[in-house]
Amino acid sequence: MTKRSTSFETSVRSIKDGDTIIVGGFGLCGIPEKAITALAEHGAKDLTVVSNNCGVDDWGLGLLLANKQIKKMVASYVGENKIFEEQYLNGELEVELVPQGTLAERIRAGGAGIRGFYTPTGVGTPIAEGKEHKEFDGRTCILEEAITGDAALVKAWKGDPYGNLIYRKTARNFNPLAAAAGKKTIAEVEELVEVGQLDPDFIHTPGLYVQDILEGGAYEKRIEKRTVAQA
Amino acid sequence: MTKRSTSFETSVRSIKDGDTIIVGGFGLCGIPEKAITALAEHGAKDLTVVSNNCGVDDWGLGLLLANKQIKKMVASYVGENKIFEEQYLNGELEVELVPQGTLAERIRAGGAGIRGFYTPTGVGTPIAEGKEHKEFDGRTCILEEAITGDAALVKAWKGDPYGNLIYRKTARNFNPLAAAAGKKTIAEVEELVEVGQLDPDFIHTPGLYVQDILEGGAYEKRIEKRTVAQA
Amino acid sequence: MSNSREKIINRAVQEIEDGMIVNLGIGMPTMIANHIPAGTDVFLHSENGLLGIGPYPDESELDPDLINAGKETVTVKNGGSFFDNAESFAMIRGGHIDLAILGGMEVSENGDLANWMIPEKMVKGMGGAMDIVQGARKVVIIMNHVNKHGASKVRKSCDLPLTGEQVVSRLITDMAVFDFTENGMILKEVLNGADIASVRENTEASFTVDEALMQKEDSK
Amino acid sequence: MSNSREKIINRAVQEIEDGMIVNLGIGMPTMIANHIPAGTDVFLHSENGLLGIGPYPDESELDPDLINAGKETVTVKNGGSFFDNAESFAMIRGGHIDLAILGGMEVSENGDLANWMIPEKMVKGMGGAMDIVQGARKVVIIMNHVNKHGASKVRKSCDLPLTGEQVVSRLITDMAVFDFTENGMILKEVLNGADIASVRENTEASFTVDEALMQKEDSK
Repeated sequence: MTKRSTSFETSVRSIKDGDTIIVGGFGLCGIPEKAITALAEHGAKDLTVVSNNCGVDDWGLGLLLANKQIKKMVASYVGENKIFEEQYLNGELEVELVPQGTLAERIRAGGAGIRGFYTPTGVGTPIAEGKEHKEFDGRTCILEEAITGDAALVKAWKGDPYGNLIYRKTARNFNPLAAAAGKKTIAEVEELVEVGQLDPDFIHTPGLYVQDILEGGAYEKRIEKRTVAQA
Repeated sequence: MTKRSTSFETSVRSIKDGDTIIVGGFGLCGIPEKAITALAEHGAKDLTVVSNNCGVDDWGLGLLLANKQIKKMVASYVGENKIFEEQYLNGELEVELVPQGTLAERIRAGGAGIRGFYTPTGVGTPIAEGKEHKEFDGRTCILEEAITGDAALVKAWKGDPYGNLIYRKTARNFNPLAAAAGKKTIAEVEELVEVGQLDPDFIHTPGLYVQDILEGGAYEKRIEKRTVAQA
Repeated sequence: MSNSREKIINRAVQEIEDGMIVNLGIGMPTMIANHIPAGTDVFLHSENGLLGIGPYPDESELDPDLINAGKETVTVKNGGSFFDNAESFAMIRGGHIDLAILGGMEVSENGDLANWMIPEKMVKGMGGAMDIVQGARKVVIIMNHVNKHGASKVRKSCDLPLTGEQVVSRLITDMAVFDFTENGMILKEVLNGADIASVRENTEASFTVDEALMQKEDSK
Repeated sequence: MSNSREKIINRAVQEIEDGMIVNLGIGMPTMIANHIPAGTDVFLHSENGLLGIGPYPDESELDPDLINAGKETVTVKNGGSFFDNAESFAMIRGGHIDLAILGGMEVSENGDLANWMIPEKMVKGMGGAMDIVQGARKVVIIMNHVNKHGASKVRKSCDLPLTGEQVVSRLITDMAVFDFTENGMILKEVLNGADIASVRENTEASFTVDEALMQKEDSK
């Protein structure tokens, strides 16, 4: 029952024009850099991409933007990218801005089979327009709906052939949520270990959420804001 | 900022008559046995207890039943307990049966500030009566509301003075959910370790959910159904 | 093991395919685990927070912290994992379980299931059954065809309170195998000792007979 | 650091008490971390999945997998923990963060906050701000009292699209400290260089003056 895929090219081939894909990462931290690069080469178009951010001009999801593969972006913050601004102002790119916690919860709901949930986040703001409102103990909430993806691209630190994954530090971020919400989840790892080497008490993503797993080799792991202590 | 409490007696003293308490454990596995025993001695009455099960006659939550401290039980399965049946049939005990997944999700929602959610679980059954129904992509769902507790009692394997917790095997069950949903969460652990000894990548319950932490000493850990392989 | 139980379990185990994630209900369904052929690589899911149930432990492995949903002590398979109950039901509700095999009290011709309460008796609770029937990709119910008074448990509609509406994919009894489809309830197989006529006699529900099965019986 | 920024940060840091869980917004609020007195035992929460932000790393500690919500490389404090974004916002929305200190563009007299978009400009997104203002137990906003044209940012009502309605607990500007209560907006403190009259002059919002502050100024 191994889920090892032979190549990133093979794994992303099933992604079709018009698909919705959920992509892990926060800024450039913990992004599935190999699968994104393979998807840029694959060239599937009119994608709806769900991810907290949209990369930078020449890295991460920015590569898909540069290729004009993205029709719609669902994100909480997209401020790091000139191509994004250009395509948005041109009307080439549709954008749905979602509060970060609501975005995380909508993806989590998608993976968990929860169809919708009530949250106070966004009440009284443009985000609440057109959404159902309901009071709970005097607190007004809005109804937000689940997000699922035709595919999910995630990056973990270690994984095993059954698809069990562990993440490292803040590179975890949206990755476990995306993993559970994709119909086909492609997981890339820095190190693919033997079955039994991950402690069953400390697996972040149990293998049943993962359809393809690949070892990504050397990772670039770009840093967006390199801040060091003044000596 | 240590959360070490001096004794179970001190910790449970803040629980008042009429409080709602959420209690971790599945059957007798992973139950907070020391805190339950202390609460039985403390004697707070008219409690609403939220827990997957209600212990057995002489152990776990059964001790609170025997003491007639429980007014209402919210659980998914209560079949292991004669006192329970007696009090229920007498009309002394109110029972709200909740599907196990809905119970877990309602407690999780309570801890996460999600006020309500739509699930297909229970549609067309007595559980759905009186609840709001709504269709999502042709699938009928019902609205379920969050559960929070005045207090939560949880049991972990190891913890540190900041309240960080890790659980062992299936003794995890409802414990992390309960921990997040209690206004005052009392965590008992088999071993209290120094700050810094738990790997920050593998903490199941981050310390901010915990108000009191105590080392429980020797644990009885009763087994309900001792099944061994035939040699 | 009674003859009918043996028949049901032997047939039910054939539902389990290599690579599947499977949830087995408490009682008779749990017994299926022992009949899975050695080479089949499946993960058994236990709703109390375990993916990869292993065999029962020997005395030295016995661990009070490691139980299945029936509260029996078990072991964990290599490559398994532990998680909390919300995550466990996220797996179930989110459609990540390929197959659930559960016991039944009544099944109706439109695939309704009743398996959690009998109104006159003390109600113990539904546990995870209502979540599982809504969430698993395929729900197979196993039960005796008739009750101890000889009355059919395969009904036009359920008398008992439901666990779920139109949730059963397949029903396996000690007499027959039925599928529930857009075209209604279909008799797919008769088990050793039964024939289409005897199934009809013992079934209150209306069903059609699969063509292949009809031909097979005609050619006898 | 500019004089007004220094004033704001020095005042804002006094909000942080021993034992608190604190979320600091991107930009000026992040700078508060460096001013927390050494003995204060607080946990700084970063919404990208970290409880217990430590100081910036030295060259040898630099780790691309360890950043804060502003995407700056950081370290983790002893006793800290990592988690996913859903858990991180469960902490926020669930009321487990004692204090959030965020920047503001406009604050209204009833405690509305606008801090995420200017309609004519390219909208970058709200990030986690809308969740934080609804979830944190206490929301403190820090901003300059007036904009670069000298117009008051403390308004009768916000012109800019809101981040949240009636979510601000306290506002700290370079001139004053206001609280938002059931009895409306109250001027609690004037900062060095300002007095009640100058605050009135620069504030569009209606507010009352705290009695203790009134007496203090009268006695000058």
